[in-house]
Amino acid sequence: MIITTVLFYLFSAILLGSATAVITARNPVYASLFLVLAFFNAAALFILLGAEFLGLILILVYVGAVMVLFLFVVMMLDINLTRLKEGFLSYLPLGLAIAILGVLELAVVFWTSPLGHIPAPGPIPANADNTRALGVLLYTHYLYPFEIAAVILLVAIIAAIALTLRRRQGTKTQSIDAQMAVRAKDRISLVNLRGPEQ
Amino acid sequence: MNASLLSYSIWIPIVGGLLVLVVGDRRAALARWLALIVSLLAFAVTIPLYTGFDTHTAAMQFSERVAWIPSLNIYYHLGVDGISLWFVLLTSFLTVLVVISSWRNVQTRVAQFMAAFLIMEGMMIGVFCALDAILFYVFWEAMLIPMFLIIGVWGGPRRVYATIKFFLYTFLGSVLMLVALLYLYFHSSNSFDLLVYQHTPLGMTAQLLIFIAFFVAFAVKIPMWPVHTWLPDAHVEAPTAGSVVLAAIMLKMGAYGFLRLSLPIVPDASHKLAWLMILLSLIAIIYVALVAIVQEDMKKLVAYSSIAHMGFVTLGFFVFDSVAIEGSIIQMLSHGFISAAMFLCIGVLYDRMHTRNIKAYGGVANVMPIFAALMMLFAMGNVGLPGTSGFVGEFMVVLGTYQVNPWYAILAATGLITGASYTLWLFKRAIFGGIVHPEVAALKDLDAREMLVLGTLAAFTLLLGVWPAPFLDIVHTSVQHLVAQMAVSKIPA
Amino acid sequence: MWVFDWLNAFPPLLVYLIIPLAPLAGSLVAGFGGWKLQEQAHWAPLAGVAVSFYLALAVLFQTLHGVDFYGNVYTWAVLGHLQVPIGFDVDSLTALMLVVVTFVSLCVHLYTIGYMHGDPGYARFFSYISLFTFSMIMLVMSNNFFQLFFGWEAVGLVSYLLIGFWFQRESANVAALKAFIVNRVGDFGFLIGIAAIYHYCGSLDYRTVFAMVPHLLGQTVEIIPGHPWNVLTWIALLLFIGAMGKSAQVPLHVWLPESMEGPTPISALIHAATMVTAGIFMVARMSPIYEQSATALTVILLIGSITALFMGLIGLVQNDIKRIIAYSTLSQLGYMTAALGASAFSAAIFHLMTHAFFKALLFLAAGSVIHAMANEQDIRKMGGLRKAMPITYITFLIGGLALSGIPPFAGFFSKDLIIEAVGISTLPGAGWAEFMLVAGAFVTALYTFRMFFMVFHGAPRMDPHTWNHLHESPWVITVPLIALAIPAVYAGWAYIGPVGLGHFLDSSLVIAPQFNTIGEIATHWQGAAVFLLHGLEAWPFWLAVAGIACAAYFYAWNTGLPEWLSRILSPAVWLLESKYGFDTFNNTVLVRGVIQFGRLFWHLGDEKLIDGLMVNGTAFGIGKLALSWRKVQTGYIYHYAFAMIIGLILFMTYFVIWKG
Amino acid sequence: MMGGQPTLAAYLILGAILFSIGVVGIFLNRKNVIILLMAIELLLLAVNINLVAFSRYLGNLEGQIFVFFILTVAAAEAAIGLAILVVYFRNRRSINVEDIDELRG
Repeated sequence: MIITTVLFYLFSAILLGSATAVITARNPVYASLFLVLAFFNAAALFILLGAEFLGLILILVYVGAVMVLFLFVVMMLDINLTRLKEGFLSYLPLGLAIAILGVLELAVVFWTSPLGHIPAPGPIPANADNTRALGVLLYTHYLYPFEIAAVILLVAIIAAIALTLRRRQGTKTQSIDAQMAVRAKDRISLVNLRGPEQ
Repeated sequence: MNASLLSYSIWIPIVGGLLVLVVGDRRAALARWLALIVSLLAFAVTIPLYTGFDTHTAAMQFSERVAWIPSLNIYYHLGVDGISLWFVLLTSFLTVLVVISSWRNVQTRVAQFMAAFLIMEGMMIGVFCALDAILFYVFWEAMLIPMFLIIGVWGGPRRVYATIKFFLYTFLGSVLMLVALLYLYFHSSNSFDLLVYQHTPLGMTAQLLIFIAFFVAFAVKIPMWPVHTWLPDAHVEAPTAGSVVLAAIMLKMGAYGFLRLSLPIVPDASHKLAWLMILLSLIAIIYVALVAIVQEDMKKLVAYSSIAHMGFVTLGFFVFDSVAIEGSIIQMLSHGFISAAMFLCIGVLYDRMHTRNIKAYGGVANVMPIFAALMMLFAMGNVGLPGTSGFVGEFMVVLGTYQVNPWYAILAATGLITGASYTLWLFKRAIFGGIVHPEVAALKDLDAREMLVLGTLAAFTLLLGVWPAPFLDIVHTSVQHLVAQMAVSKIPA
Repeated sequence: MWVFDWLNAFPPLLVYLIIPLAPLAGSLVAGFGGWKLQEQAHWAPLAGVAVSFYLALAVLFQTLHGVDFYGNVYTWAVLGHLQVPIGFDVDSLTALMLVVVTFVSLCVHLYTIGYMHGDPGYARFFSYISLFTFSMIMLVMSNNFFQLFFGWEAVGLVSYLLIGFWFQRESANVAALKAFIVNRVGDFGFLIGIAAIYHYCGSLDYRTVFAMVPHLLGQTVEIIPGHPWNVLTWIALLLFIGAMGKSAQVPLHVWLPESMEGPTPISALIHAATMVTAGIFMVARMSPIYEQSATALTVILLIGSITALFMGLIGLVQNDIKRIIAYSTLSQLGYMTAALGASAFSAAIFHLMTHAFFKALLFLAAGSVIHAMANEQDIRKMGGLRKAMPITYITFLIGGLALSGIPPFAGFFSKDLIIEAVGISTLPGAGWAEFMLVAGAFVTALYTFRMFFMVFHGAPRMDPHTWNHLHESPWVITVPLIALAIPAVYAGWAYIGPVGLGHFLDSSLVIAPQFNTIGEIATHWQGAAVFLLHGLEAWPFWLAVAGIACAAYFYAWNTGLPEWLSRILSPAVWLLESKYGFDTFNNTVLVRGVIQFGRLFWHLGDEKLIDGLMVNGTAFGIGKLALSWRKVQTGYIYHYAFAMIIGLILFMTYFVIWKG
Repeated sequence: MMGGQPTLAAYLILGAILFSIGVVGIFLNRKNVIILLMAIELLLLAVNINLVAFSRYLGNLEGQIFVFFILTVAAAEAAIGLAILVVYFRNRRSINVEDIDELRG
């Protein structure tokens, strides 16, 4: 069982290190790459906790889709990095203080509360099927939330497309709905150039 | 019919007011007549309240109780007792006079003007009848809207300042009252019934806090010193009819609130804070009267005198003597007649001269003898001369107050002197004297319509002064009941 | 008497009701019908007062036969446990007052027809004086304190209206206002007194209250903590404040001289004969209370005698004929008050009665003079009128002699009786009081005859036009003069027995044995003639004669002397002309003080502190606060995020450290 | 931590530290929206670790269900956030947070 502990500390260390790198990296590209690393380690921790499905999902969805999206955007946009780094350190003391305070407090709570000392459950049985168990729960009890999550994703897709869609001015394309909606009286308009009779 | 008289007296004016609104400003004459008919009808409906009133019981009469919002235990619960009956009648009666008095001097948006008064009438009667806390609160707040419009739309040059001051002052006060009512709701096993509250045991701290919340709401309305400064401004900017309703009825709401809510619901706190209330009342009587003496604007003068007179009312309440409380109620009623009449008199002058500055007048009696005679009567009522209604209340309050502490009576009785000073000095400067300004020489005496209005008020002023017994008989049992109720502590043992 | 017998057919209450209601009806007819009746407006009031007078005589005869009445007409109101009725208490005192009031009123009504002829306010004037008669009758007939107060204030109101009758005149308006407010100061005390009576007796009914008096003897009240006062003294003094206002005693006398701005008939009716004596009447009526308080009686005695002497002195330097009489009224009211203080209630009432006759006579005669002089009131511009106006001259002389206390005129008996009673009184300060009253006799005679000689004797000092138009007044004016002159002559020796000393008023008055001055005089009583002879040997008479002689010498023979005297005595003259500074004090300290306080409260209190600081200050403050708080709203999302995070951490810290 | 498995507290403190790093990230990169978004992902990741740890130690699968939903929502959020960013950059040629002040009063 020592191996589990060793692995936990290993993955945790890499996770924290890469997370620190994410927030301090000069270049957003590096930052997103470090984030990928962090996700990998997190996925490993998930698997260590017996949540293989989630670990895999994290890699597939996050690393495979979301982080690629990040990279894509970062590279697509021509970002002025120097301006973004202005005053980078001015809030560091405050942020660090708050972070340390928060960690200390949480640590105190976790160490002192009985919650922190729940005995570790026994080893995961070899035939345990995390994916199946999740699937059973998702498709029975959490069916509606699951559907709603799907709808949220759909909405997100549509929203992202709607936001970024841009109709270029000056391109010659056919407007079918305008053609369909046209009426006879719109075709010609007569203009009186002389003005009203005196 | 008898069963729903109160509903009729509330809703006839409101529905009638909406009808008048529908008639519109284009057909002003029709709107006026319709408003008059509605107000007469509303007055007629309230008369059976008096004739059918049982003076031997302190219980609520003509009660109506229909579920309104059942899920919150809110009822449409109405009823009158001896304390509220006169105010219902006063409201419906004065609205008739107000409609008649505004017949000609309001020319813009006639229908809206009349409608505002009719709707306000219904709401004010609603306040006096409501026995459900939420219903009371709804009427209480809704009533502000028509008055706000009346001052804001038909008012004088500084009307915006005055209306906002008026609205903020009174609204701010009422909000605390709502909090207190909600507290009572949760402490009386979810009831909004004001009568239930009267029997809800309450600890001292709760009582004190509730009392203060009520106090803020009612003191602003009365208004008591030092939250009185909205009143002179509102009066000065309000059109005559608005001033009449403001002085004659709206000020009574606060005092009525003390009687209906503060005294019976939190008697122990009332006893405990009586010294403060008496102090403020005496300040109102003395300080405000002195301020009234030096006013240059007639309406301001009468407004300050109203505050001083209401000082007598609150003083009477908080000595917890039945004579004093009855005196206070009669004082309120009398002030309803007299202040209405005083404002109408000033309105008569204002209609002709378009100024309220005392210096612009002088020698009016030379050209308007009938007016001068009537105004002299009302001035004497304001001074509190025996034989006019103004005396009865002050007399009873002084009598009752002396029972508690001679000094209170002595200080209150200085109102006798100061009241005479500011009223008669006004009279001397404005009405008596030789004619100095040529405009005054051209004044015309009262026309038939003005004479009708002022004459009616004069008759009531004298009637109440010469024979107040029938007025007091109505009040008597209810006040005795209240005093008995007040004597029992509500603090849970 | 046979002329009243037919009245027995009616219920007594009806008869009593008609006495006040007849003048009221007359007043209403004249008031509401005035614009139509115009010069005929006097008939209804005159008839009303005549009916009242007739019935008052009937009532007087009844009471002579011991028929009193005490009952209620209707219940005005029920105040808590207190029933307040409107009712009548008709006994000898009331009956006497009724006759005096209605008789003088009738004379004045008649006189007014001539005096006010042609005035645009003719009908109004009649309406007012009838209303006054009604109020005064209600006052004297009352059987309870409420109604007394009603009448008390109502006469004040009518007095106010009548003083300001010529409302175009600034001075009349000021005088009216002053009269009302000063009276109100008195009424203020009176009202508190009534409240005190209600507090201690639980009733406002005379008989119930008087019955309660023995129970109050030992009780004390601490108005000022640490100083227990006798309850009865407290009540008596409060009521007396009312009397001081109404009967114009120092220092509430300031309104009476100025009330002369009103037309002369009302000066006679209200400010000499009736209203101002209401205070005297009231104290006499409350004798059961006053007799129990030596302190109150002492105060009354001293205030009365101070008024009697010092107000008379001011009369010496006045030049307005009406004001001289007004100051003499003040002085005579002082005599009456002093009599009350000496417990000589019957003497006070007796003097009240004789004074009503001769003072009304003097006023009406003065009015006759003023009328003839085309509204000139300054005696320095008169002189030598006796030839032109013989009736006025004679009647004025009678009035003057009566006022000065020359036997056998009415004033002699009543005034001598008072001085004698005060001399007997054992109250502290009675000696001083007697001295002041005796000295007052000299002063009275001096100013009366100074006026008399300057008006009727000597060389005419008016312009020739007026001189040529001088004529005796018409009969409506002279008849009342004669009618009033008769009692001014005979009422003294005729009634001193029954009224001044006798038992006529006994049923109405209560006199404690230790204060029974009148009883002591009565034990030596041997008839009016002996009293008169006895009076001829006493100081007051000789001082009065000396006063007349001085006046005759100064103002009829050696007219240069007064000027020389006034130059020598200029500080004293200055003091008198400034009326001891009461007016100055009132105007500069009280009136201006009140106005200054009013301004201060208005501008500083209301406008600056409440409106400026509290109301608009709050609005301003909120605006300021909002401006500064707006800066927190930077619009940077990260600021808000930081705020959230910091808040979160703070909460967490709180829970970990204090709740953990 | 006597051999065996790491305790629950260890996982929770890992989550806390990760969360704090995310917070510091927000403080440091307050101007760069992209890194802000990444910091938010870190915060969510911290939460997810906690949830999974609880799920494991309390023997309750519902924690993992929630992680699943959080992942969904986070993905949607990232997609929309980036879309807004792109639009914004197109309009303003900048992703500096300080330039995003059109709504400022």
